[in-house]
Amino acid sequence: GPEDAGAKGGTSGKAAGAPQKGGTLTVLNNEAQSDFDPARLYTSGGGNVPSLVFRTLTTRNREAGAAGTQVVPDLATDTGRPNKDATEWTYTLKEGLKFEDGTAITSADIKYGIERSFAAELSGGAPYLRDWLVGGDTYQGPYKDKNGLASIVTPDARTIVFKLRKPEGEFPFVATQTQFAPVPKAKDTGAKYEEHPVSSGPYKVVENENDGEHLVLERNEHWDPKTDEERKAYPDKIDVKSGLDEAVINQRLATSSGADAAAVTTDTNLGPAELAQVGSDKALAARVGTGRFGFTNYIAFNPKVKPFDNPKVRQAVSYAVNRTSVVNAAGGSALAEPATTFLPEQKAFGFTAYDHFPAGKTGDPEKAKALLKEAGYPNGLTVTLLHSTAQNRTTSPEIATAVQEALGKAGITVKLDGQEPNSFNEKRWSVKDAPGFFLSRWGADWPAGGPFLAPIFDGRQIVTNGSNYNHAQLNDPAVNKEIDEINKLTDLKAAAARWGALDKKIGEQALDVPLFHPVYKRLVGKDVKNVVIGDWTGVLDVSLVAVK
Amino acid sequence: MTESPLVEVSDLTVEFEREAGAVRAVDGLSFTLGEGRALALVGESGSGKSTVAGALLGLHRGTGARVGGSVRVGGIDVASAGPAELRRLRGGVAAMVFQDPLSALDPYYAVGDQIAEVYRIHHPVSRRAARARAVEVLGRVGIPDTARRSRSRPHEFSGGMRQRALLAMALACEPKLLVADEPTTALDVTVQAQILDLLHELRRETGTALLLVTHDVGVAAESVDEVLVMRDGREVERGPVAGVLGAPSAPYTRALLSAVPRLDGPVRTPAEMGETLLEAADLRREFGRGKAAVAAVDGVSLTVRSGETLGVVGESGSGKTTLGRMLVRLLDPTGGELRYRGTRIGSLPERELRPYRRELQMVFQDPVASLNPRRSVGESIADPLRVAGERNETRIRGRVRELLDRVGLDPDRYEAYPHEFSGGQRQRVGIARALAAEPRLIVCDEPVSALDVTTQAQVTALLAELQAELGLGLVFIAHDLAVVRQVSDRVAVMRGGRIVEQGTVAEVYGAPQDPYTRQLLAAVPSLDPVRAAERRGRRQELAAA
Amino acid sequence: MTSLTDAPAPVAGLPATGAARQVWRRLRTRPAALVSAAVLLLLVLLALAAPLLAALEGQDPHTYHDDLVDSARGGVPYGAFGGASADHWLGVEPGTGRDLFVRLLHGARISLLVAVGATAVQILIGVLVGLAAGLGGRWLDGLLSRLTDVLVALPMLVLALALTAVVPRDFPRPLLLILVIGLLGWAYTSRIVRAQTLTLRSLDFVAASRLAGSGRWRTARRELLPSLAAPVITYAAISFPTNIVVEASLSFLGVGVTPPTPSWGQMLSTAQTWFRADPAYVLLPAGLLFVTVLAFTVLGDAVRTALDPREASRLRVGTRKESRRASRAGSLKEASR
Amino acid sequence: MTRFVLKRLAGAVLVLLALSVLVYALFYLAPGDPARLACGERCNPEQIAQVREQLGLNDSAFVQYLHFLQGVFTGRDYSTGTSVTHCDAPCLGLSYQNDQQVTQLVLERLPATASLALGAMVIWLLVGVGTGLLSALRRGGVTERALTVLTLAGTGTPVFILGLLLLMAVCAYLQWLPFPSYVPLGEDPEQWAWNMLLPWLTLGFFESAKYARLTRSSTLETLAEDHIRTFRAYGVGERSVVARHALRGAVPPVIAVSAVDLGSMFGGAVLTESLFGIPGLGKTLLDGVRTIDLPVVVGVVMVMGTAVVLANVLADLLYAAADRRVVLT
Ligand SMILES: Nc1ncnc2c1ncn2[C@@H]1O[C@H](COP(=O)(O)OP(=O)(O)OP(=O)(O)O)[C@@H](O)[C@H]1O
Ligand SMILES: Nc1ncnc2c1ncn2[C@@H]1O[C@H](COP(=O)(O)OP(=O)(O)OP(=O)(O)O)[C@@H](O)[C@H]1O
Ligand SMILES: [Mg+2]
Ligand SMILES: [Mg+2]
Repeated sequence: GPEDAGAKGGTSGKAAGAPQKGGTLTVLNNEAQSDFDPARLYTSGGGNVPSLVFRTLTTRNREAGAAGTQVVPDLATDTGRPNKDATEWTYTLKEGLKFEDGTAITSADIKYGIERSFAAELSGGAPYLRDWLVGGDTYQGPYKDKNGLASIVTPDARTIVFKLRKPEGEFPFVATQTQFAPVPKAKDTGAKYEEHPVSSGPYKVVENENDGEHLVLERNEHWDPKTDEERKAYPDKIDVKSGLDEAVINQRLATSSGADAAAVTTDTNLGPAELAQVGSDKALAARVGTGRFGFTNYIAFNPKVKPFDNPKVRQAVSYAVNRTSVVNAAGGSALAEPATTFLPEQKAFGFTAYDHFPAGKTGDPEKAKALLKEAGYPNGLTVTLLHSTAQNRTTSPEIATAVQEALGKAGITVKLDGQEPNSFNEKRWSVKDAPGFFLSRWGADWPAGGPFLAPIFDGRQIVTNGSNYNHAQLNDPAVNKEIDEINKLTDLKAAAARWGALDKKIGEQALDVPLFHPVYKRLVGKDVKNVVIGDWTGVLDVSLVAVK
Repeated sequence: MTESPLVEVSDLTVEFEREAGAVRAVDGLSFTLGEGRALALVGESGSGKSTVAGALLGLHRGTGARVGGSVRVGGIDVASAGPAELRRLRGGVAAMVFQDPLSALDPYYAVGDQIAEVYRIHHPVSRRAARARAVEVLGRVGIPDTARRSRSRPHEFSGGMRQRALLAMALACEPKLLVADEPTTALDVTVQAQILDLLHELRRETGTALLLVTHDVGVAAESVDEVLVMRDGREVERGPVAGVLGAPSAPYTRALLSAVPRLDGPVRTPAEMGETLLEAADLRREFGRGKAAVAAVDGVSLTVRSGETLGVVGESGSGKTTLGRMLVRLLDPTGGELRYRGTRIGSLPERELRPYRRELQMVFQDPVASLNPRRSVGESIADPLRVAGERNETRIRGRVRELLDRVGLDPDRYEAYPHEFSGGQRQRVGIARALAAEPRLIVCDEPVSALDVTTQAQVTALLAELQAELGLGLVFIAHDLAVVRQVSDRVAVMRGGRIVEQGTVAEVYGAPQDPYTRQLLAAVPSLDPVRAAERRGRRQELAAA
Repeated sequence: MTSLTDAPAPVAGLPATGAARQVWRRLRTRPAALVSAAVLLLLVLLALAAPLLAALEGQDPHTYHDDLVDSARGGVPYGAFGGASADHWLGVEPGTGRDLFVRLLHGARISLLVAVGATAVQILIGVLVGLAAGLGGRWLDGLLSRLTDVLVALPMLVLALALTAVVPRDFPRPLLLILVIGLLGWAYTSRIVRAQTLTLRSLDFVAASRLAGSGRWRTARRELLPSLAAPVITYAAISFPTNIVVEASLSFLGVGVTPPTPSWGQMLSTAQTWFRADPAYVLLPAGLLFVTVLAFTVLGDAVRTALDPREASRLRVGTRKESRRASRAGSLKEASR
Repeated sequence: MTRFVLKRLAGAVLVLLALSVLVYALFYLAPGDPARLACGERCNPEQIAQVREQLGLNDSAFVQYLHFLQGVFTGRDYSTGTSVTHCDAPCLGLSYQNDQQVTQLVLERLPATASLALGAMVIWLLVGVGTGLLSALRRGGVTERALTVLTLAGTGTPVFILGLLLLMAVCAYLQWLPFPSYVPLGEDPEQWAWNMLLPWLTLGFFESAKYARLTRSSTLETLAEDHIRTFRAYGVGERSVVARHALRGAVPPVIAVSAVDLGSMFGGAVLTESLFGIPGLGKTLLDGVRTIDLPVVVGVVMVMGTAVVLANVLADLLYAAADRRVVLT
């Protein structure tokens, strides 16, 4: 799904000793949790802080590394039972599940939660339910349509069945999203629900100030740890302070004095300057957690625009790119790894190594020049690169300049067109106005090839009057067909292998130039224990962290 | 061994650095002044009187002026005194009344507060006591309604009131030496007499010594024991007042004395009736709103014809300046009618007034405030010429030089700045500027009160000459009855915002109708020190009765 | 004193060259002012000669030197003092390895241009509006003062974003920055000028100028401007660094100069976090900015003083030091006689 | 005076109207589609259209502006789809991005900003005017040079660096203070002050150079006036002359500039607010601009406008009180 989804994730780090209950965990964040309605959250697996409050049918496995990419049951007893062609999925709720007010959680509450997410007023969630559920494309949500969505069936209080339009082997992943969190209809206050969402998880919201800028979570007494194998919920209280400057967050975590000793961040990376500093301080380095989230930053081409209609020109750019400068611009090798494939380097995605246009470490301008000559540009050419002015080190001016500099050596003069983030996004997501050459990025909605490749290369996902992510506007029947085939597989391993092969195949067309995959480096306070970083989010899991 | 005198000045030399080279303002002057004695420094404008006065208080220290010789006041060597000693000297031993009353007070504070502040420097008393003292001294210098007026800010005072306030400040400190630089220039004769009497009384009571700087020989005659006549920074003649004024030995002193206008001197032959220039009918001006309103001018009617001089006399604060400013429309009348050559200009907006502006000029009472400190005087004088559209730089300079020369200033001082001029010189710059506009009518607000008699004679002669030449109409505001008599065709006597008497010179001076006019005439100072003392006695008797 | 025949024509704005010459004469005697002027001149020359100096060093502002930075440690330059070497006199930029010396010089071009330009626009508009408000009738004053309020309350961010969206892309960025910063930043000057004007206009010399037939504009130019010069010059010297910083923040929001063109502001804002890892990177632009600011302030102060004719000689009681100097002068005089 | 204040308040209405028109106009010039942003990145066109309809973006700009005015003067009803909320006059609308009532939002954020602005003003007036006076008093001396360099260092260093350095020094190295986090005044005045101390210092120090220079310059200017001579000639000490008489002349420009600064700080201290995590209007404005949240932007600008106008009225009153020669009109 859209890149910011993952970018909102967190940290890792290590303090010795067995974790114990009690204490207050402080979360120091840059971005406020301004959306706290389960219908409006996009974040993979329910994000970090929301997953303390919302339980979903399935959830991510809270384990370090690759094991963390697995789906495990949460409210449900298993990860879902498909019918033969994976168009119908059935879940059974565990027993003894309760909301924060003590009322029992039923399958109707889950159905209602999902239905809410169809209301335009509560927009913001991922599009999968809309695209997959029968009737999802026309359903308007429970406020306008009192009859509800017929493709979600609740035969009894503990059973819920989903009927899909086409086979979707990765449905259990979707069931980790917060739209699958139960919402008691009686407590639904529409747009205001986010001020006090009803908790099904180990913590409940007791304070929500300034639109999510300051949150205080305390234990939900009705949460039964026996029903929840994933969340450990060590601290008694969680204090989320947002709206802080990134440099300040890192400084506070480094200093680790007072309440900050028991603090983590779920959204702030160490910056390059801070990394340089941490490198020379062993004690500090020990408190840095490293994680990888499936994410790719790349140069996108729009082959509808000259001269990028010419594959040779695109290849020339691929050869000319200097990934060393790009990686440096992204913060150096500790924060970014050079990429030659579109899929992230993780098994779960089906990563298959390839480098169709080997540019070496620093680019191959000679090869690029030769290709340009073949393409009919013996004297080089001038192009404009669209980038954003946001300081995110992904689509930002630093990256654009590094690309500009490298391409210059190959005789490609790059003019920079820096746009303020909104207009940048509107331009690159527009089928009509998208320029031929721009920076872009993509992050995983869940650790599998589907959500990574389909929105980018599936010709049927070209959106003409909304946000289009198929920048190359590739509509290749063979590719479309292969996507459909893989989606039918419920064997995720087999699926992964085929996603990898598909990626490699598409890569030959030079529709994009993968630049790098980000690495997360995050500090934790000195009293923080049980730092677990899974590959699903790439950041430490707040539900496992202890401060005692 | 005799005790050393209070003031001992020997071989004092003061030089000012100017762009064009140093100027020696005081050149080898020596004198002494004993305790309780009074000395007058008399001399023409620019002769260095104020500079000497400043030297007594060490005011030239740190200004870049070069001071040579020695000055001792009350046993303190002014040139080498330390800061604390210097502070004690200033105000404690010697207090100074400055020449330019408008600019000498802080515009932001109430007059009474300023006096109280200075008083508390030298007398460790409570704030309240100091305020009381301020009110008291203000009363002594004849400010009416003292308690209330002590809360006014300087701009709410008339010129004379400000001067009295400064005098009050000096008196408050009870110094051993009072240095008064032209303390009565802005005062009408009655108040002047009052002040001079006050000074006299003070000296008798407290034994304060007085250094009186004045160009008015009459004032000197009334108030001092000794006179020092200065010219070009040098002593011309020094001696007891009776001797110097009665039997001057230096030709310069003689010339000075003969130029003093007298009430029995010659009067002008009345001018022919020219065209009527200005006509005021029931002109009024109030300041403030509602209850606090004061009518500074309260229903004045007058006419001025071309070629004619209308003298306006009256006590300080009677509304002369306010009237004058309304006549040239610098102030908007709040009532009544004003016509200039038939056009009603009383309420014309600025734009429509523009064509008449240059024809109606004014010479301002306060020469300091009326000159821009940041512009050379030449430029200020050239302004009207440039406005008139003159572009030729050589011609402009030529004309300015001519004007400077005409008012008795060095034509080469085009580039000089106002602060480099003495009080009288600044006044003359103001006149030159008014003349540069080639006006038909000039309102002269105390144009000669800051000038010594010789320069005064020059200036009045100049005005008369111009008047004859150009048919100028003049409104001549002054408190010196003798000068007014000398220059005017008709005279208006003002009091409390009204004209109490108006008529030809012969009528007003010959047969004054209003008791106030008579009072004014009686207060004119006499040149003869003996007669002056007699008259003082008579005034005191009158007051006591 | 100038003789009549060779009297030069007056320069616009100044009463006469005589005055200008006097100001210069007073300035000349102040070493601090001369040093500051020299520093500023030098900076301008360095900025103008940036390409030449770059050629001398053998570098250019855009070439990356990936080999000079430690990628594993966030891109911090290898070596001491930000990687200063014979090839890179002041070291290189972290992350890119671009030559700092050349970037600083090139940055000076943009920063000085924008800051000086914006300050000039602010002062010009501010003085005009302030004078008009102070001298004009109630209506004009009300109107202009309200206009000032509107502009003070209008966030620069909003205007800058809107303008960059509307203005064509090939419109020179520095000029756009000058306009944005200039158009929104004149309120201070205009308030100061208005306040001073209100005080000054009650003085007799202004009345005298009215009598001379001068229109408001002429009075303003001839009588008020000289007195307003002091606060305005002071304020201009203060606005200058502020404008550099504003340029930096606008660069931050992507409406500053377009990369890879360097500017001090842009360098400062990227250097923000580097002050521990690579102090040179922060200190160089900050130091240059500081020197510039200092020079501007000292020069501004000197000009302000030199403009005041009373400053040279006046009845003023000096500080202890000055009085000592004066008495020394006095005794010297005596000795020489 | 009452008349003056009333007149100026009437003027304020005009200022606010002009401001809102201007912001609306600029909004329509600026790029970006708020509906798309409010909807979320993967909304489909129908959803976006619905959101657009709901936000009223389909009306012409003029009609939208009229609705805005209507809200301000009479209040408005908003349908959030799930329910209808009434927004009382003066209603600045609902945020596009999170459906909050802007009036409420802005009022919630106002105290933090006001705390910052007023506290910083106290600092810059104390430090700025103080150093300005001191350097006027010690003109040409070492003290004055040191002060000049110090204050200039404040101005020449952008707040984001200055503030960070302060934080590093005070909170990280010396650990004299914990890292600040905003505590409302009403909650705990002492904590409020401690936590605001660094932001105040940062902003105050940054601004104080300006005031120091202004004060120094106008003080020297006034010291050259004739009336100063009077007081010196009466033995009034140099310190007193400067503090009482010369300072008085320095007051008008300081008041004039303070008014502008104070006013604009009500929406302008973005960098300080985000560095210190103060939930104030500056950050709200920045977010509003970034997310094309017109009602929020207009709301903040309205508050700023009000602050500017009030600060100016106050400045003019103070000014007239300081200089009686000036007539309030
Ligand atoms: N600060 C100064 N700089 C240059 N020249 C000065 C300065 N002060 C006074 N002078 C010059 O010194 C001379 C004496 O001035 P001073 O003020 O002592 O005269 P004065 O006798 O008091 O005259 P008046 O009666 O007109 O006040 C004048 O020629 C004047 O121009
Ligand atoms: N701006 C003002 N505000 C309030 N009162 C004023 C103002 N100007 C003048 N007055 C008052 O008006 C009265 C007349 O003042 P004006 O200056 O006309 O007197 P004058 O006759 O010129 O006196 P002098 O001979 O002392 O100069 C005085 O009582 C004075 O206090
Ligand atoms: Mg004199
Ligand atoms: Mg008068």
